[in-house]
Amino acid sequence: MMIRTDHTLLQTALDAAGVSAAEITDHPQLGTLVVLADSGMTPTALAALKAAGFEQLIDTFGADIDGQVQATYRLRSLSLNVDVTLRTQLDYGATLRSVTDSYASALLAERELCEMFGLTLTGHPNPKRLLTIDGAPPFLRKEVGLRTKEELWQNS
Amino acid sequence: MRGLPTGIFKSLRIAFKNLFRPNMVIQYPKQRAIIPERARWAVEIKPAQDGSHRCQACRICEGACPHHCIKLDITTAEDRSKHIDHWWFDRGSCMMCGLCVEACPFDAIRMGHDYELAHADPALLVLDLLPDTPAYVRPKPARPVDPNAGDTDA
Amino acid sequence: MAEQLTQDTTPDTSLDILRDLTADSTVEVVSAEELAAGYENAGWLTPDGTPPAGITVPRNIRRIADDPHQLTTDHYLLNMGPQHPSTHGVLRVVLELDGERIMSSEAHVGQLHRGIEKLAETRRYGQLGSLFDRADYVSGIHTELALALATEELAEIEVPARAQWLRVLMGEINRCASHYLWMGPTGLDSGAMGIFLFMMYDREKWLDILEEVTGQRMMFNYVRPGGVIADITPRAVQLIDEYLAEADARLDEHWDNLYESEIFQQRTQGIGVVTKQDALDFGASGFILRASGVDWDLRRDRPYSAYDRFEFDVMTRDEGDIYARMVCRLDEVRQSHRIIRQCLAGLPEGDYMAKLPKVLRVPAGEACGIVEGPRGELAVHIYADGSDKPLRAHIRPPTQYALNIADTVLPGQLLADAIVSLGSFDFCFGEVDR
Amino acid sequence: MAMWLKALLFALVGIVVMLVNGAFIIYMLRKVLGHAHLRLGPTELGPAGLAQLIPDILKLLTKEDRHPNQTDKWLYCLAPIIVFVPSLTAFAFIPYGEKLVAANPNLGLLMMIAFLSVVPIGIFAAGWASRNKYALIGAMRSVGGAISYEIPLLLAALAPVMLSGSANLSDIVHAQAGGIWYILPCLPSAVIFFLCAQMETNQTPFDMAEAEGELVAGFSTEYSAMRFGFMYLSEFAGNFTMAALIATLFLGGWTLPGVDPATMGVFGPVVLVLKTYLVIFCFMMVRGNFSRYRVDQYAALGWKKLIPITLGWTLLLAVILKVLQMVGLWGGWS
Repeated sequence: MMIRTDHTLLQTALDAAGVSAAEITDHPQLGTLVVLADSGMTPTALAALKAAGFEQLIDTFGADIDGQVQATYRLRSLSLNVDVTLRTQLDYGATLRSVTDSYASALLAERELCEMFGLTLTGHPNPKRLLTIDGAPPFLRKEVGLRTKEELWQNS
Repeated sequence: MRGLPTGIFKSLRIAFKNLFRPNMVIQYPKQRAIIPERARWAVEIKPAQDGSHRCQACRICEGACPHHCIKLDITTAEDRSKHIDHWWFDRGSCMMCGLCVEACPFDAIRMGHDYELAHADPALLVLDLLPDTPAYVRPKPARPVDPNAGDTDA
Repeated sequence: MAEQLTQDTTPDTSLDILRDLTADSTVEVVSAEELAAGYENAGWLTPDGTPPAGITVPRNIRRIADDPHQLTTDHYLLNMGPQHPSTHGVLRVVLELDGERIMSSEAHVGQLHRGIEKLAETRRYGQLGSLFDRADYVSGIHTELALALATEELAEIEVPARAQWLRVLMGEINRCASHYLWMGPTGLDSGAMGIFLFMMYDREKWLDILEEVTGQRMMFNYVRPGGVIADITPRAVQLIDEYLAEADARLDEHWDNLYESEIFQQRTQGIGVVTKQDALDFGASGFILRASGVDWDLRRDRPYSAYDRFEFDVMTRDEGDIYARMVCRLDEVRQSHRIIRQCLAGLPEGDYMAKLPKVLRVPAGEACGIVEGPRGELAVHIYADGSDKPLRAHIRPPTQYALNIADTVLPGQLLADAIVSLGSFDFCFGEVDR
Repeated sequence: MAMWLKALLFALVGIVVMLVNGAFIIYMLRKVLGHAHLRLGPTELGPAGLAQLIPDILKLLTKEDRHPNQTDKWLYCLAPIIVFVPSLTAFAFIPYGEKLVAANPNLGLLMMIAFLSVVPIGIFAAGWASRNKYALIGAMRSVGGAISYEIPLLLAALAPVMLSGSANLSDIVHAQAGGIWYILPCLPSAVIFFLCAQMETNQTPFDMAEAEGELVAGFSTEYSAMRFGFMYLSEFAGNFTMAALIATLFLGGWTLPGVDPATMGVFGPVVLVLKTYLVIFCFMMVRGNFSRYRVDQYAALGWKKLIPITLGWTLLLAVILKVLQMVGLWGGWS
């Protein structure tokens, strides 16, 4: 059960940083959820949230939902003991702007995200593949299939 | 290294003490560790009272296995009774999660306690657990015995 | 001790000789240009697939500059791992060395990538546990628990009290086993052979108990959505009682054996320091955060399962070095013993599993289960679409975030320290690569 | 001609005894470490696993003699010999009894340490020729260690020389047979000599050149089969020689207190070997339990602590001896 965050705090921080089109809602399971319409604004929004007291970027990951890549950032303020989840949508093959300037914890996670969903990465100090070799498909996209049971038994 | 290095002498004292303590190893091929009742190793057929098997070829275990390491070759006769040709079990890809045993409604299989499963030849890892089933399985089996009341997984 | 160490870390004669000899010899010395050439075919995620302009490789957050007072020599690359005996799994670190001093380091992971998150999309909720055990293979109970918490939150399952307590009990036992698998090998990294075996004895005791209750020693598949799969047995209670009677005395002996040894203290105090700010920035969690002086424990601050019913202390240290992490985790084992004792004393009666349908269908939505694993915050994030399989399941690997810090901490140390420093973050490559 | 034959026979017997001895020390190491770690060590072959040596040696002999590309071929083949021969030769200077000493020069102590000092050169050659960065780092550490630790080693050995008035090992033993063992009057020297001997033979708190956790196998990373076997044996032969030297210098050698050296006869060698194995046992207990020094701490310990301490102690001992001689409590050298 996520702990909800004060919306006005977030709204003020995001407005001050000039991040428009950010929708702040309460998700029943995830707690407070900020959805950014423009994925290019992610670094700005995260920098603003860091200034607002969210010290840690806990988690960075993506998901392939309805033909789009959904990048999710989970932030935490240890002093206030609250979480906030920030989310943005990207098209396949789009460019993800790195947030490592404000949160160094995204260093490896962003590389994995881009590699696994076939995105390109800008603004990262070391934008290389992390887990797989060159030429491997972006595995976590829905179109990449796995071996079926029959294929498995055929091989063995 | 201010003063005397007393810490390393404590460490040495323990080492000398250990020379006179009983050892803590199990000499594997001669002594065996105690295998608990619940230990899960390779899948095996659980024999019924009379030594026969209880498999009704329902294929639930096949569906329950995450790694697809169980495969049943079943022939259905004209009277809709089933005959198990092979009960393939791929020991090499089995991860001993026990889901097939939990799923089995007839209490026909169990997780064995034989843990020396290594083979030099990978072909030997695929076993036929029911190689010579004598007769057709009746089309309508008796009421299933649920082995596990808390069983929830498919 | 502290000023002693800073004084001692000045390069000594043998290092200077090494520098002289590598300057003009047949030994392979790689220049910056050659380095760049060798790295060209790495998979860049940049728009045109080439290295970004202005990047000299290996490019890292922290790089040590050459000391102008020393003889200027070429640096050379040392490829440590994945077959190196002390990188704890399949970590490969490319070190740029000047003599024995590390100028920069770059960690390469992925050798254990098995696509667990992709495989999870083809598994039913009941089958996920046995897969997620393989992610962090040292603390399977915790990953299963995080998964179960997320699933239960989505499916709105009420978990019986006894199951909650059993989860805590098994989780703490697994935490002890996991801590021992780290403290012993850290001693071994620094060269002490005995402590590794003694700590393995303790780990074996805990693993025996886990095997008795769950059926396996490491891949438990024990915690399921709705409860746990089996009740605790009388023999397990007896085994726990027998071991707990000697457990604290054994911890004292480990303390005398390793922690009090002056050589070990010299090797670990003031080495591999993670400052409080670094720990927060790099997303460290768990014992790294606590050893750097941040008082944060998810068991206390975000109580899950039945942790709000237990009394335990959150152990913190301020130094942030390897020794602080070692002490912090030894103290955590003591606290785990406390929790296990409370668990056995107050285990409530009742069911250990909620009544659930045979095939669990989870309503559409997403949820996140967060637990305090032995290595830090372990979270499982699930996207459900109403079917019996998740649309996407993500594991938050604590040590992948700790690996961010490693590249920052290693530069400036000597090669020997690098081994202990790397080991002190307790990487588990099963979960870093997944 | 007969003399040549005798010398040859002597050398042959010495080499065989030394090889078997080295193999036995390996067995002993595994047993002692095993029991110190609450496990058993080898148990299967022969009584208490004693015959485990035979398959071990057979394994080393029958493994492929791998020769990595791009190594310096001559040096690569030569290095194990350079490592092995001096550690065997140094064995010749140990007195085992009244007459049982292969070579008895006046400066026996110096000769012995000089031969042992050749070993790091062989180790360095091995690391250099291997063309492996780990091996090279190990080799460099070994040389750095030799520089740091041979000075305190020799300085510590000066104390018995001062007390006995001779650098001849037999004389030192005889001087102790008449009085007390030198470990009592010069305990600091004995301790420092023990530490330096551990370094000299690459034992764990100081096993810089090998440092398994850091450098894989250090200088011997690229060696296989019997070439590796030679390096390995040489380590334990050196171990034995060093321990025998400690027994000779500080523990009375082949004599026993209160027993006339002339009546020792055949028991001399037995007594020495027992004392030597006691020292080796201490080496092993230290080896099994301690963390390894870091390379700079290790050099700092040698230069900043051991050398000043031994210098000061040697000076102090000299002054004390002179004063005692003047007062008449010490008779001086006979």
